[in-house]
Amino acid sequence: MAEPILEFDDVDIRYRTDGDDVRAVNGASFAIDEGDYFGLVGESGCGKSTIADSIVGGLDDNGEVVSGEIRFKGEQIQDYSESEFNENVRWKEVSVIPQSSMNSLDPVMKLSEQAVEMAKYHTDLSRPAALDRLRELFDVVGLSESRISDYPHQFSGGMQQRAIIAFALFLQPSLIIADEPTTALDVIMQDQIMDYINGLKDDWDVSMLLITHDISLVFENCDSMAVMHGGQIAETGTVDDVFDRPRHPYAILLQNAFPDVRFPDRELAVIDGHPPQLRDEVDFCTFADRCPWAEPACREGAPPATPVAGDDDHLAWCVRAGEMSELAANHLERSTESTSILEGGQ
Amino acid sequence: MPTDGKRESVDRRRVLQAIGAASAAGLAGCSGSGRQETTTEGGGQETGTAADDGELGERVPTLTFQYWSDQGPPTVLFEETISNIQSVASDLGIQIETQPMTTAQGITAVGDDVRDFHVAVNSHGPDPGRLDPNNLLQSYSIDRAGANGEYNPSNYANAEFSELVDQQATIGVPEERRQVVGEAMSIYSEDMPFVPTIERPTTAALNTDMVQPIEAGGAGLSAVNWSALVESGAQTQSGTDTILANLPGEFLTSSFYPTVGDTDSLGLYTQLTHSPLMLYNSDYERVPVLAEDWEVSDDGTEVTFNLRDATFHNGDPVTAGDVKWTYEFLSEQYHAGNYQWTALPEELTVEAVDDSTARFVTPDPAPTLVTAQLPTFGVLPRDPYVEAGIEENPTDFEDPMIGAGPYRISTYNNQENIALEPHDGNPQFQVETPIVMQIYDSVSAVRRAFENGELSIAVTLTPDAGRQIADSMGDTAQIVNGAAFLPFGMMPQMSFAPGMFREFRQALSYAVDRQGLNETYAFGESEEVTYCTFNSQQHPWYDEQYLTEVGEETRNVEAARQALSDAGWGWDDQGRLHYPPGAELEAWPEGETPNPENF
Amino acid sequence: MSRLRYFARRTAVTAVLIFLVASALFLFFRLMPGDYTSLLIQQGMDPQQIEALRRKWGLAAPLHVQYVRYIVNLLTADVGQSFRYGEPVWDLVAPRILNSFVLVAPAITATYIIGGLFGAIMGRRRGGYLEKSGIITVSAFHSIPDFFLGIILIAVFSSTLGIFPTSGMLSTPTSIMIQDQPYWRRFLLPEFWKHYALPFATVMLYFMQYPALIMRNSVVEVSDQEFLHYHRLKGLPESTLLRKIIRHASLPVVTLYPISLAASISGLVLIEIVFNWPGIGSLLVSSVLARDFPVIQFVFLVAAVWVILGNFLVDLLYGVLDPRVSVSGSDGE
Amino acid sequence: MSDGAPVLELRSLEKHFDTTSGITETIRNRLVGEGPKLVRAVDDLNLTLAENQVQGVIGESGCGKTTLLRTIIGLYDPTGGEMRFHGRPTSEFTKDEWKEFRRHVQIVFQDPFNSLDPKFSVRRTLAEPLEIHGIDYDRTDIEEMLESVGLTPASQYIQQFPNQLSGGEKQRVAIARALITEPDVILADEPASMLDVSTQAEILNLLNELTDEFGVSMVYISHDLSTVSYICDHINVMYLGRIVEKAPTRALLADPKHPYTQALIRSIPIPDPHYDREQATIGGEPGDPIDMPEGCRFKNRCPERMDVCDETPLDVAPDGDGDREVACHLYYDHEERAGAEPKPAASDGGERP
Repeated sequence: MAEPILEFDDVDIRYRTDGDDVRAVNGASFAIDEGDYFGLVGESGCGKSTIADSIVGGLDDNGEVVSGEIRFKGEQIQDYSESEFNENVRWKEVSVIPQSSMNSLDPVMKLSEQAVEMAKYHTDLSRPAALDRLRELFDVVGLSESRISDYPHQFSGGMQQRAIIAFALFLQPSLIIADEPTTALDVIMQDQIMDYINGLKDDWDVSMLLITHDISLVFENCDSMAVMHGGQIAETGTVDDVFDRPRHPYAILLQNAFPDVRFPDRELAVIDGHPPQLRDEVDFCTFADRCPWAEPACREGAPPATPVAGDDDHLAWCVRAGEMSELAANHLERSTESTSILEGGQ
Repeated sequence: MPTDGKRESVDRRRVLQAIGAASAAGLAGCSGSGRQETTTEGGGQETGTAADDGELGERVPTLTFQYWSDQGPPTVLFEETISNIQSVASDLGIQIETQPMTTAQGITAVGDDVRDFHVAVNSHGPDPGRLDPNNLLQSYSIDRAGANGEYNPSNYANAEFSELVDQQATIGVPEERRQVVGEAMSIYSEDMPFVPTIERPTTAALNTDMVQPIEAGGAGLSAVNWSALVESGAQTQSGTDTILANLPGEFLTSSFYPTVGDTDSLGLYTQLTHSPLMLYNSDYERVPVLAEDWEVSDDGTEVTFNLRDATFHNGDPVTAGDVKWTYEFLSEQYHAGNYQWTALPEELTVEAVDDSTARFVTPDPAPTLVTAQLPTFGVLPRDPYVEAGIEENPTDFEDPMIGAGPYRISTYNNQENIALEPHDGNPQFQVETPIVMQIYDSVSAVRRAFENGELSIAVTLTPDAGRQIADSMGDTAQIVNGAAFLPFGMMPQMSFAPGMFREFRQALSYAVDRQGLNETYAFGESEEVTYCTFNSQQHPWYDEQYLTEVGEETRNVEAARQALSDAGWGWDDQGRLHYPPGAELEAWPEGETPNPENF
Repeated sequence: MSRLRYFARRTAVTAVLIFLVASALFLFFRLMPGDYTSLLIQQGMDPQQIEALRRKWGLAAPLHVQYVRYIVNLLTADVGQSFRYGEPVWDLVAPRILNSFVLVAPAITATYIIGGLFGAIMGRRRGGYLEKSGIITVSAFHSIPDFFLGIILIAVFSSTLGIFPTSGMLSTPTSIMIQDQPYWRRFLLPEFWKHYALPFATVMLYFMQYPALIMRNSVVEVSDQEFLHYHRLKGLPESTLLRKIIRHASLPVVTLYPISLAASISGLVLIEIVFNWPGIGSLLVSSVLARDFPVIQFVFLVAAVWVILGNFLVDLLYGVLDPRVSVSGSDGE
Repeated sequence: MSDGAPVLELRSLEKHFDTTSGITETIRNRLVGEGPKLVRAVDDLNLTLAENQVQGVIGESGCGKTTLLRTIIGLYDPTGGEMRFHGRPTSEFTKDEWKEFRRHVQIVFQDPFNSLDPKFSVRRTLAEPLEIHGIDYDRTDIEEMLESVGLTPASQYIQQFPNQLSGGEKQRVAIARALITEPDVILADEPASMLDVSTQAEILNLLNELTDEFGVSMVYISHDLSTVSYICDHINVMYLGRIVEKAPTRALLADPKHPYTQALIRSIPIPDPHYDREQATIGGEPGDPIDMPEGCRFKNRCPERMDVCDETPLDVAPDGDGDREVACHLYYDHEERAGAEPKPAASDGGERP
């Protein structure tokens, strides 16, 4: 197995506010291996975007990594200054495909100019060279080269999203963070975009951190994943592990809550309540209140990472991870028997 | 409720005044009880039991006092006049509201006899032409009253008066004319279409570090009347070589004076740069300037002037030829509609008897010629003006700016400033120092500039500003106070009630505290006017023997109430004023003009 | 779409607007009671003479006739003669408009530049002491009536400290001295700048509020925009980001600029009067009171045209600053 | 009520918009002599909603589904076609009948965060429609309704304000508000799309139960087939203002006819790493509603593109299955049809500007 390109080691992130701080991320640990596509799933406000921001120093001014280590290629980056991020991380190494492509491109700059600008600050590419590069990339993401000097507003949402992908590839980074890259798009467009993102895996040796609320995207496009809830990592492992042997209640319920077009009749699992406000010390399982199997222990200290089936790469942060297979039995034996109504596939 | 509010504040005011004014104090005691008896007794004299309680006529409505809101300092006086009356409104049992209007609005409204205000607190502009009574007499004549668009300040309709007004206009023999004018004035004064309050004060200040103090006549020193300055020779203190003075905004808009926009600026030319044959000095007396003297023929159709030795600014002598050309030309242009103010008789001919004798001839007597027009418009040198093309286009030619005044115009910047240099060819006035005059739009700007030494003479100040300067500069400032020749006052609209009733006008006249006005507005520098006339005591035609005294220097509310109740007016138990029972409330129907038969 | 068509449309619209404004002006002042001749009455001009004048000025004619005449003259660039001064309106107004312009145009411009930058700084230091005090200060200056602000400055710098003169554009003697020289010569005189200082300061302090606060708000707004976050993540240095922020944030300020500038045509009446600045302001006021229609109509027309053209220019400028605009000219989004 | 006639019936409904914006824009157009630009947001649309039926309408954003919804509740006047409520054309409605109609047709909006008045307590939110329609009620009515949408204990929620509720709870209140007037029809505009998966599920289930429990019919509008399939008996696939295919849910999913439907279904990601989905083979962008292609509006993106696609396709029942319709040239023999139905030609004419 290759050396991890990005590691989170027991990271706490907080946002300072006038009242109590908001503890957005608590004791988050996971690792992305070189060349892997890693999916980070969770409901809105679970802290997944905060994690993304922390990697590229994109936290809001009042946000801060208070403890733990974020290692990029073995290098600790959690305490980097703005300029250090510019020097060593941003774009050359880690580029971002932001959530809202529509609003992410500078409306008053031609795309070509925005590319040239990137080149100017990070490389010694000449202007023509930069433009040529952009043309190539436009080709890669399926945009016509002739349009590199258009303005963003002349592009449709899907095209803007592709342009953004092109930008993300511009400096051949080793890690791309895709933060909800398709939420704003319709299914067909989303499918196409994910297609391109997937395509990169082969042609470019790049790792990907895919952040989304849509677990199906992760299952379809990622090698490994982490499920987050209320600022805590619930479970992490390869997508197959998490799909076949989910051991964190949230991971289990989330999958069953997710509509699957193949089984229109399936009863959808419901997860009651909502994540807690994280204003005080988080020394408990943030899912406890919503968890059907919660027991006192869940509220006595943050749950430890428990290897599933002795596999250290498949971890569940649940005190009852061991018993889950029995507890959640009826949730686990799922659709695998009943057959898809969809033709084709399998 | 606003009216209640008004009442209260009024009462409070009254109490305050009670402390000061004896009369008010007296009334404060007897109001209420006094009300009753005066009413009944009034009733007794007048129409039988008319004014017994319950036997009252229609209630007097809330009275609207209109005033011009755009007149600068006078507007302040207008407002003070109204609040002065307002402070005794409750004692008279009336309510008052005010209605500010721009001058143009106000005049149009009065001209159309629009009856939405009862009293107009306006003024007569002190324009040179009005140093002869003709102009104002005319404007009070009956054919200008009523809704005909013509301006009769109080829509005063009196046929007999108007008759005399027409006569006086064509009486050649001065004595006779004075007689007729006198009779007209006595009717006017008796009828009281104008309720005078105080003289219109003029205030100026000289910086005595720069300019030597001057002796000013009753007119004082003002932008419209510079006589005082030239009479005293305009001398500066050593070290100062130029007099810096201000002019009100819009003064310098046309260097050729017969075409100036408003007559105020005429004085500037008449007294400084374009001397006439004779002019009104700072005491409003006519003194010879370019003329030695003049005599009027017995029938008043001929006036003969003997000229003095004088030269124009270009060095040419002033000849009878110039006189002839000047006045015949000005007359012609006036009647052609080109020059707005040179109201010379239409068939005027001037004979140059010899170089130094000019005779003015009119088919009919033109009395105002020597009293109004000739003292206002100066003599022009014929040749330079003809060469400048004045005869081809009289309103648009390159003005050589030449006259025979004590000053010649060395620089003229339209709407900005004007520089004057002494000219020694004037037989009457010898002046020493150049004057530079700058347009200023606001009195306070003038005051600040004066206090800051940017001006050595400040004219057309408000009495208030004069006071402030005196306070801030002490001896280094000479404050020159004077009075214009037309007083302030109120114009009750006589086309309908209550203005149409003399007793009401009389009451108004008693109710106004002239002394108080003088104090609040003019800091006591002005004078109370108690005889009814549109001329001030300074005015050359002021003649008390024809006039009726219509008020007192201080307020007399009792007299006011008396005047009303004597005429059958009464007060109900809330003390609200009512007309006499069955009183006719229109002098003539709204929208019409008065029929001379009935007035 | 083709820029040309865009211009064509805008120009056409502009023309129509100007026409409408001209008509509105005509009507508006005609509907006020009284006309100039009323003032002549008050000065004792006799009725016959007045009738003559009203005929001469066409005030006697029915309204629609006057209107047609007015429009026709306008089309032939004849703005008529002042009733009051019998002078061509242009001669009367032009020099004063120039004076007003000389004062207000630079003052407003400076206000927008300085105020804009100040606002930008406030916007960046959000919640900081500078922002709080800054907002209070500019608002305070604006809440004082402009003329009173002027009087205060005079009280301090003229009356008390005696640094600057209280009034005028030049001392009277000087202005007479240089009257025959070209207008710009006065700019070479230190004295001019002494006279210039206080009115200039007054205008600036008074109007600072608009650019400063608007700029602050829109900087705050722009700073939160996604694309700036994206720029930042792309690793652009602070300085570059700031430049971008200012460029984006300046749009609304730019819009306001010509409108404020239009004030220099109609004149900042009170400020001009306080400092006795020989601008258009006082003439305008007295002309309105005197119902000197030709003057009023012309001055207001100039002001209106100025605003309209100003906005037109801004639209074009927008097209450059923000590419989205020029297109929005074509389709209605 | 139940007079055989369907609860709600749309017959070749049309809603076109003039996109000209603002006076100046209009003036410009007049000056340059341009006509207004029409957006054919809803065009020749037929839909029949039987009692207790749940009709789903899906399509990409901009396909006109929201316009459809607003036209149904009468926010817009249809520019053509007619709408029948219990067999009665709404065009003939009197003011009172409209009021009745509004009572019987309720809407649940997409965004629970804005669709509730923040100043209204839950109680008031539910009471308001009752008062508007002059239905007397007491606290228990409201509490029962809250219970039935799963806000238990009702007594605890009834006094709360929107800001005290979670997204899911808000949406439940919105649903309760819709149901409380005992409507015949509920129009649901992507009621789950703004919510997190966990809550999404609960809302979907809730709607499922309620429609059965209260015997309400529902038109459910969404862009997301996978959720629609959970609650709808029938699904109408909308593309650029037209319904290109309608069928019972299972049938549609199992055997989509229209190339667009096929693309839609194939694009849906499947939450199963082992499942190997065959990708959709469709390109391009959703068409521009302002100037739409002649004939079949999907043709430019259609993998099956034929020449005949320049003709407007008829709605046909594929392989004689009366239960479904598809508007695609692939599914009928044109010669035979040609004479038969003049109707499409007419509506076709309506399409050209």
